[in-house]
Amino acid sequence: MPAEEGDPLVRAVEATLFAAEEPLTIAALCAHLGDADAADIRVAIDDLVAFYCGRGVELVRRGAAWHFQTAPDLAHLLRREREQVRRLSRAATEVLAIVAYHEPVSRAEIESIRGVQTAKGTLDVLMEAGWVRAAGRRDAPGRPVIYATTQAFLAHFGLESRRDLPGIGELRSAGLLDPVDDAFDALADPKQSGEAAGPE
Amino acid sequence: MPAEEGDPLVRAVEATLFAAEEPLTIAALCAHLGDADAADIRVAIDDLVAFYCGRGVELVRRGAAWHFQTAPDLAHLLRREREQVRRLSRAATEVLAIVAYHEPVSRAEIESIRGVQTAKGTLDVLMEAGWVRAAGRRDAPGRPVIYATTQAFLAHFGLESRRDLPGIGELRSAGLLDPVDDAFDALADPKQSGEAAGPE
Amino acid sequence: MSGAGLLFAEAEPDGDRPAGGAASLTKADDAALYLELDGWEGPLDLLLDLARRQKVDLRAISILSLVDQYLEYIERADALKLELAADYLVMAAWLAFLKSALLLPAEEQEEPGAEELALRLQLRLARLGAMREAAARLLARDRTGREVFLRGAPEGLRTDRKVKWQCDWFALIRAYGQVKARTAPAVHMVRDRPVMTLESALERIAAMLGVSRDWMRLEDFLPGEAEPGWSRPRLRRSALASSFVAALELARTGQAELRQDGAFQPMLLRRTGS
Repeated sequence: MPAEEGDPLVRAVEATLFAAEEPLTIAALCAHLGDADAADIRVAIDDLVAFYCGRGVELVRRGAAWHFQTAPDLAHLLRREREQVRRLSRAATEVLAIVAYHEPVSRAEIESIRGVQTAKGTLDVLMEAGWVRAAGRRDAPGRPVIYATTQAFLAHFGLESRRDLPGIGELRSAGLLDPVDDAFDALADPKQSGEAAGPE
Repeated sequence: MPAEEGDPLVRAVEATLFAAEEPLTIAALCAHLGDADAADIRVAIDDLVAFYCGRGVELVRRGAAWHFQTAPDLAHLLRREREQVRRLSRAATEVLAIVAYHEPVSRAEIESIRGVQTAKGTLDVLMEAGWVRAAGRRDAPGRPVIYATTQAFLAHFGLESRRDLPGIGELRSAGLLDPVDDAFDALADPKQSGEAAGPE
Repeated sequence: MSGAGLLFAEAEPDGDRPAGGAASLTKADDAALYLELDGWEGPLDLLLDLARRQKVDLRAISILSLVDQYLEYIERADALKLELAADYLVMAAWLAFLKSALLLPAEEQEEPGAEELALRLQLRLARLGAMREAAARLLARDRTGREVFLRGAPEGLRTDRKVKWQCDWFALIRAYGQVKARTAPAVHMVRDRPVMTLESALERIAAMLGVSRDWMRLEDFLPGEAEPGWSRPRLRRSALASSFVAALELARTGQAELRQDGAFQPMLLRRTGS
């Protein structure tokens, strides 16, 4: 039997997150629950996370927002008739990864990594999916538009934050997220050339 | 802490019902969960019902099918009302006054008193405000709907009863029956302006 | 072309690459060979694929053998007399240059040195390789709608805006007063218009003409502005018009004479006399 059965705020947060059609931030919960205090809501969420841990449904954080979802290990039961996810072209997945690991990043930077021009449609597909957004312009000649990932990207790929991107720590320390010029200079100047575990 | 944390079938039923787009029968759950036994699923459901009892979300039965829903006492959380204060338009105020002084009164009568056509929306606004109600039909050709004021109307305007509304004589002495043109002249020509200080 | 043979021999079906990648290179089918160019996202992609076949860390890769493989590949495709994408040919030319430079003794190399160019190429390949791998790992995560699911039928949160209407007691009764005033019987609405009638003008001028035989301006017959009630311009205009008509009438009936010395000059009036 649940111990905190009675806590009205926990129940309210639980019900609201259950009923919501999208992940909710603490601020959104505050606003929705009227006079609730952000710190109290935070406590209620921690309560719920612990409570649902190990169940068939869990409460997870995606960026600044929270939502309920089915436990990943039950995928085999649920996947069956549902393939709700559109297949991405190889170009699109590559561009998505580059945006995620390098954000914010301009189209020219994406192209210099991939070594090919990126069709306009590729970024459009990612923006339409809601995973990539234009995030202003770079303060550089030509003021190019720069791109970044979204909250929906984190939610879709089950990431709490960009720090959870697979391998991002190793890639960064290996210098593989730095531009070629920087990496070259680092190699030319042996003081900076830390050993770097390459991919694979 | 949930006792049945580990039970795989309970977790599976929980996740399946959570992700389902409609209530599921035991038979549907059986089919979905492959080789599960109906009796076991029944037990799992009983488990879940007990488990969610008193929480913000409940597992409830709809006919032969089961689904999660927000606890009924928290339904108000799903529909938040935000109040917006707006002044009644002049036309609506006039119609309200006519209903108050002449009730019960039909729309045609309101129009003939006002000397202007009254938009349907005007009466709707007054009914939405809770100040006017339809009070049956007049026993006359066409059986027009007649309108009257409500208890809420009296309460809002601080009236014990409609008899508290000032009479024609009082309105006249307060200058409120002066033709609008005169009032205008009075404003334009300060010498003539018998100040038309209303009550209050 | 022994190099090509070696390359193809080395190629193995590569499970995690989509079909259309290098896997089908194993077919010794020349026609298919060129078509495979579509399977690469440009020359860098092809180079990366070839580099991976060396089965060593990208940083330890032999650029020289990589260049050979690339040129071999392009040459072979070219031998089929098929049009090659310009990008691939440009890369081929650059790699050929790089190769010849790499073969020169270091002191004869131009700036930037071939080693530097090779290193840069290697860095680029490492970056592309890293991103390709990251993309694969990203796609392999528990994705919403594939491995994890959101609530199937959420009730949804709604915010209804409810209007709270405001009206006060005074506004209410004033509105009623206005309705009553606006629709009051017509006698209240049609007010005496401020005019001087023709009759009163005739009477007034006739009376004043009796006083003297001097010419008088028509305006002098009008009530003075100071007289109570005669200050309103509308009324004065009416008095002037009526007095003019009255003057014409008096002239017609021979009781008065009218004179005007020119257009817009004062209208003068006096009693006919004997």
